[in-house]
Amino acid sequence: MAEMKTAAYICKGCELGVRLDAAALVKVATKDGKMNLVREHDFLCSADGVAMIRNDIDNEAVNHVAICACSRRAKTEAFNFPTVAISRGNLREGVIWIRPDTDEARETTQEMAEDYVRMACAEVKAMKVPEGNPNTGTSKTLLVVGGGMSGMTAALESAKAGYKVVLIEKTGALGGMAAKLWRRIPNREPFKAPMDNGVADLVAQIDADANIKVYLNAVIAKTAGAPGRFKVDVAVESGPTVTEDIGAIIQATGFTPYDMAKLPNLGAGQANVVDQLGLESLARAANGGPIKRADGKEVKSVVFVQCAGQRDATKEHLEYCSGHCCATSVKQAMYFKDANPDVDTVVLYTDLRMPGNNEDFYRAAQNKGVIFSKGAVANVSASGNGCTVKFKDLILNEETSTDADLVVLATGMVPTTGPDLDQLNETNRLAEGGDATAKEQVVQMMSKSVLNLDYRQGPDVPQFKHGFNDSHFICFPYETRRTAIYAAGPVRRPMDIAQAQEDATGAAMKAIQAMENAGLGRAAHPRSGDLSFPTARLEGCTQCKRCTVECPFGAIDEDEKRFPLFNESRCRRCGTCMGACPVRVISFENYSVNTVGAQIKAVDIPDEFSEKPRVLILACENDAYPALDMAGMNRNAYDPFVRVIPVRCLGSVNTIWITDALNSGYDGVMLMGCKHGEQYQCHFVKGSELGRYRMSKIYDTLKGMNLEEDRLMDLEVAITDIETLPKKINDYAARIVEMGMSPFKGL
Amino acid sequence: MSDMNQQMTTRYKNNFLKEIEQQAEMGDWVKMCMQCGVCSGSCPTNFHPGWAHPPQEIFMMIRAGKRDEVLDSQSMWMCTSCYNCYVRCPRKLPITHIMHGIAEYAYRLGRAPKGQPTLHLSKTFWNNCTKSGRTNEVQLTQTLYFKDGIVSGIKKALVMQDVAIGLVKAGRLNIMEALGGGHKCKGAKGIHAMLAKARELENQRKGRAA
Amino acid sequence: MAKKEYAFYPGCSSQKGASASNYLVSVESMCKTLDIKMTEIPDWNCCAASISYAEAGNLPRHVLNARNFALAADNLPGQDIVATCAACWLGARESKERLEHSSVLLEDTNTALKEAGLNIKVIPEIKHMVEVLIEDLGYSELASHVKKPLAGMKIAGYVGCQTNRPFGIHGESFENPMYLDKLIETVGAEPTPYDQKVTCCGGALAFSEPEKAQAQIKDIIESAYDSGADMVVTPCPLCQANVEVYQGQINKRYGTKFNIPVLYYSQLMVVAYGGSAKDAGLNGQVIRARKLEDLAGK
Amino acid sequence: MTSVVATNQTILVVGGGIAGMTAALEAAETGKQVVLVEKNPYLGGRTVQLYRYFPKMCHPSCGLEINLRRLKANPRIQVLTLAEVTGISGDKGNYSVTVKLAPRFVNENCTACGECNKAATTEIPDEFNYRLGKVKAAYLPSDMAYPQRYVIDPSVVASAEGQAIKAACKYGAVDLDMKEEVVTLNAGAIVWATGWQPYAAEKITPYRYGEFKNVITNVEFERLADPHGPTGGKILRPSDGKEAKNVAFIQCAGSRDENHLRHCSRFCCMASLKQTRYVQEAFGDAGKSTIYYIDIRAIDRFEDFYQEVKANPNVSFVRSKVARISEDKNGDPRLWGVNTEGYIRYANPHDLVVLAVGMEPSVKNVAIPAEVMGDSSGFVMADPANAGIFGAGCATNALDVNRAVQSATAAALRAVQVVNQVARAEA
Repeated sequence: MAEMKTAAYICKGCELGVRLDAAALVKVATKDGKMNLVREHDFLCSADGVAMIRNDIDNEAVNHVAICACSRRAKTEAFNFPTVAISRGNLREGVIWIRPDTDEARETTQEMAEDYVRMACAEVKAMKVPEGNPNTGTSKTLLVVGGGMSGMTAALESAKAGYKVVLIEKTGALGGMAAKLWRRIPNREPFKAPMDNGVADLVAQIDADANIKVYLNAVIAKTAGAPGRFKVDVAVESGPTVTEDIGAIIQATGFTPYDMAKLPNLGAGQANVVDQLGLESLARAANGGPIKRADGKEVKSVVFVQCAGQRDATKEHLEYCSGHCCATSVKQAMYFKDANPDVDTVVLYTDLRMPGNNEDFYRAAQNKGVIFSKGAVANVSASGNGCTVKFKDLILNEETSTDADLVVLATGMVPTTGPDLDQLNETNRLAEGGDATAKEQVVQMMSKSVLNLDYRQGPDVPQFKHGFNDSHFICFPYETRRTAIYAAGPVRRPMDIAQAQEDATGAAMKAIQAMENAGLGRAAHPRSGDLSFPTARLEGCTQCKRCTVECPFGAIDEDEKRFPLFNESRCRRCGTCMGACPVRVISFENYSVNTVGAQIKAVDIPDEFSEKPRVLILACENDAYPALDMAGMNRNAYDPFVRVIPVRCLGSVNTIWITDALNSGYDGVMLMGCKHGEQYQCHFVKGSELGRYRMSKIYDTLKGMNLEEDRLMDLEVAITDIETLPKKINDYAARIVEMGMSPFKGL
Repeated sequence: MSDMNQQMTTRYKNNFLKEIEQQAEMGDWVKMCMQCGVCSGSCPTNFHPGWAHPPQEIFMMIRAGKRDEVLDSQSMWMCTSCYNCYVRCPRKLPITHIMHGIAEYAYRLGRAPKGQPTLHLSKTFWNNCTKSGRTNEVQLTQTLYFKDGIVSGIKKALVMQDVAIGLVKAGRLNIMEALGGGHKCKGAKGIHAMLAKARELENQRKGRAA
Repeated sequence: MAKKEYAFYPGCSSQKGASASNYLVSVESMCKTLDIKMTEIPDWNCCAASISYAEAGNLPRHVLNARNFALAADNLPGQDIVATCAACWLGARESKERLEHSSVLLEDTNTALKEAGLNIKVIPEIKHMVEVLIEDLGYSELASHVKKPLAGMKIAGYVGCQTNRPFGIHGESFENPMYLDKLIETVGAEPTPYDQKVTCCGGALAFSEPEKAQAQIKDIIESAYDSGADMVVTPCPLCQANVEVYQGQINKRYGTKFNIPVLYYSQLMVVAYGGSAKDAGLNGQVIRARKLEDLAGK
Repeated sequence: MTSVVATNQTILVVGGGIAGMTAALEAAETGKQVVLVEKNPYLGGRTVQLYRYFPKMCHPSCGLEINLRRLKANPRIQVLTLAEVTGISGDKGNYSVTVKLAPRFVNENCTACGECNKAATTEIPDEFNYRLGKVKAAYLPSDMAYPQRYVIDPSVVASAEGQAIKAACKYGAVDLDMKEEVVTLNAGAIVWATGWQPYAAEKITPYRYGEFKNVITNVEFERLADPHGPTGGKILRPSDGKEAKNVAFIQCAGSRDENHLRHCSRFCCMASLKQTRYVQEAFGDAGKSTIYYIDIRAIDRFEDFYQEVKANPNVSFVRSKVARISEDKNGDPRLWGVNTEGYIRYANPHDLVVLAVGMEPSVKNVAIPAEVMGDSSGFVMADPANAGIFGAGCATNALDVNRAVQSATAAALRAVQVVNQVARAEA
């Protein structure tokens, strides 16, 4: 490895040269920063400035570069030197733009800038250029779990892109729920009539595709490894278990209809009440002719009860809406009308949900004579040779009823996601404590596992709400918490076939991408392309397991000796493990306890009589840091005594940084991270939550140091807090003044 | 028509809806209503004493099979033909015409409320204008006032006296019309013949007895 | 030769001595100024208006209008039919639209027309007088004849329903049509902003449901007063009559003191074009339009 | 001259909103070369003009920050802003595309220091804020704008002001001689992600948008609520700047309406539910919202959000399509209609009316090849023959952000399939 040669560049453009004493900054970089080479430039991001840096790299063997100019978020195209370690001293957005241009402010502004130069120099010296995860996998085969519409689509779309696919299906045939449908909701114009379910066509395409290997009557016995190098044991009924080398996984295990037996009010158990799937089987039996009930009587009148056991505010049944059922009932009402226009069909709904072009489908059903009535159904009872549906007609504002030969309940979707990991882990804990019932429950729960992941953190993908595998990211809907494992179709979120096929295609894209990046040793979203990866100095490890427990992505297992075993390609590079480690043995090449710690130490701490306190801000780089930047762009001034260090995630904040800072005479520490909890905004899902939990423990330490609790301030920050954040910083600075200077200064 | 009055309807079944579709002018649009209520909110008379059932509710009542309530209702007769509902309906239902169609059908069945003033006006107007081919405004007004008998007619005429005097003064009420003078079509006979034929054809198309 | 020629369909209310005879008078003098030749459709008949729906049913109403189409096409070939009455225009246009969209209806109509010795092949275009003014002549042409601008007069343009919905004047919105305001400006008066511009006057229900209709008329007049208008102008005989003649009754019912003149656009134009009060039919007002009379007398 | 490196294995993405950015990033992060073409001077499209997202109430700029970081870190994407596709010829696997580039009058030397803005005097309507406010003729469209480069409005280029602006820039970034350019580039596959327009509210005449100042649209309301919007995040009504504490939301303004848009625009129910939270946030219990609706379409787990809003006593629901709006003398819009649940007439005054206008697919003036099939509403349809042009996001359907991203990810794979085939054929 080449010897470290450092260089610092001080930019004088954008008024930096006017507002700051550049010569003094050069001196700081040379003397305090101990940089081998220090240069200033009038316009560093210009072609000329960039050429100067490029020349130093190419001809002067400079390989560690501290650019002291604008924010790391600005001018990224210009300052793009991928082969060297780079730090950015934020003198523009972080200093001159948040300080007034006055004589009184000049001194503190200059001090601020000098500290940022010191910090940039310190950081870059602690950094290495990441070389990429060497532990890459080479498999480019996609595993699709579930042979329904979503699974078949994912398989075919991946194969079309040139990838090999292993498709496993629990039952003896492909097709899933869609195969049980007589017809499906139309997905293209004119949206007027039900269309062929499309299963036979997809099955034929799969049969004809040499890239797709299908296992029927098969389940996953075990999934070990990591993206690019999964080993998946496929257990085939009455056959040997086969192990497949897999690059990425799509879980498309679909749904089961909500059990209508739980709806006695709505006629569960009555012969003439069916759920939507039940009606599909009657329609298939009718084969386009008049639909007959189980007892053979031709149905002359039918009532559809929407939201049966769904949208249930009492939480006794499903709380959510399954999205497809309005259109499904419309479709099913058309089965009747198309076979015999004289059949009376009534759809009782409270909100008819036919988004997009489905509105045309709704109109088409009305045109065929389907009656839609906004009604809240009270109950369905057997009467005569059929049923009586009692309901409140919300338009006519009266309690009423109607009779029908058959009642169809729109019951909604229950995802087949496998056991809930939080519940499983809790039960596991009880079982390990010797609880016999818990032991049985664990066995029971494990039997429902879909993926049987051989992961320290449990056998399946964590669930979000209502048991679905959704991500809760609006901008990034596919991001599960298990790298290279994506959910598609109704297991991810309630949806109809058209959406499930679109979803499956998108999931296939993500899975292919994950395999490609795993092969190159690169991170997946949100730090896609990042070549850094965590390593642990195991000789210092105390086997406390905090890293393995806390990793939001289940990347870390334990080896036979109970040391943490990093599966780099499962890792998303958030640094939560690094933050969690009490003995600080985990680090990334370009982000470590040291890169941050060195910056903390580099700040010049004036003595207690200077009336110049110092506040350390550790700011999440995704939201808080951009908010501070934009505060600068808007010239929203804030206190000159703060020093800001961006962190990958609050989860990566190691408590040592805080205690070191306070010990070395900082007067306060502010943490700025994203919202956590159910509506979390943390891009590492649990990162900010774990970070905060960790910080909550530090108050005891403060007490031990005889420091006020307020010396540490934890702020929830959103990227839009451009006006409020400077105010909060100033308030905190005022609070520090109130408390007085830290007693640790100069110790 | 009497057989139609014997029709039984069942709640939330299609039979009354189908009857309206076949018999009422533009009745085949009733099923297309999505119950947004824009017609009800657009009706000008709705905000003054108001109707019992605005259009969208009438449509729901038809779909719910409330045959008696619909046919006996005063509501359709409140339409001023202002076409507000018609132009605002998001489903492009010709609501003005549907309301007229339902009212007309109720009348044909003999179900329209007794003494319904708008129905009376409609009859009077049609008979007046088809008699000679052109409206005789004075006779029309007189007929209207005296529909409930002479005493009531005189009372109404007294109330309206100032209106009438104003018009006479302004030369806009032709006293000659009262005496059977005024404007007439030369081809009144032909008009009568063609209207009789039209009525016959319409009854045929709707399967009604002449 | 006249600049434009049309088949004129005056309608029952615009005949001599009828309730809108003043409209007819003013239209005639207006057309003279504008060099528009209007030839009455020989032996035209009533349009049946909207209100006949219950007694007439469907086909008879269309047949009645179809008779006028046939008479116009036979006697005044190639000429568009022009109605001055909103109800006549709407009734005729509705029939034209229905007949052109339903071959069954057209066939039945011709079967019936045969009884009167008539038959329709082509249905002429049907225009309201306002359309002739705006679309065939244009505002600038209309303005070019103004001799006495109605300076200082504030006028509420009351568009009402049937020239506005469901067909309306091309390019105008149903909710806030501007053509009357533009005509008012064209003759040099000031249109007042006026939020009951398209409220229904009650139409024929002024006879059968006078309380409901008068409540609406009250809103219309109140709003015209609120806007500062000296007078109201309308394109429709029924609107004109309803809004004008019931003011006394409304005053009794509601204790108001309404006394606002209600005119036709054509009356404004005749005065602006230098016509006399008589030419403009101003003697036909139940509530005299003094300001206009004064100007016409100058 | 702008130079673009592209081959028949390049994926062209048209439209740089959330769908276009997603398609571009997903393809590029799979190793493909991408050219991303955007009409605006910045990326992000309509999502960045939103204040918050439903149902999390998080901020679109947060996701944009991540996407921009992905973009900055990815050398495989070339971004062309102020660019519009004007023609496509050729076939799947080998398209030739012409792109018209409007001049920005600012080159890559720009450091976003803002000196040009200080020199400018003319004010132009602020498009980013839906013209609710004004910006100087030398402007950065938003704080999150990428490329982070100022734009000079053509109206001042030839003036003395233009010269002053040029003189103010110390870095030679202002180039007043910049001309419109047309570049031709090669592409193997094309993703069409041109997004949507808010339906033109003035066409819904009973609601008098454009005539009554206190009738605004849902997209405009986003800007009012945003601290970086024209009112600094205060919900003030346009007529008199009064706090709008009593806000009406009219659903299906233009959607589900055969006089306007036939389709349901899907997102507007959730958007209004979300916006009731802005009112609550701004005024607490003094803030009242009323939603006038036909059906609340809070599909799948969005139902949770609906139930939450429904439980808020400061939010009322009236099942009614509002018939018309009038204006009281004090400027209050008054809503007229009938609550269809039980036939209850209302004539309710509000401080402000928000029209939940729907989505109209962006109008394309481009002679795109027949392979791009549009349905009768103008949405790009899935192509069964699998040619090389694919729709993504709201160009294909009325979608919320989440579903637009899902759609764009799928479109990226379809494009990848094509260029992979090209690569295999050429290998």
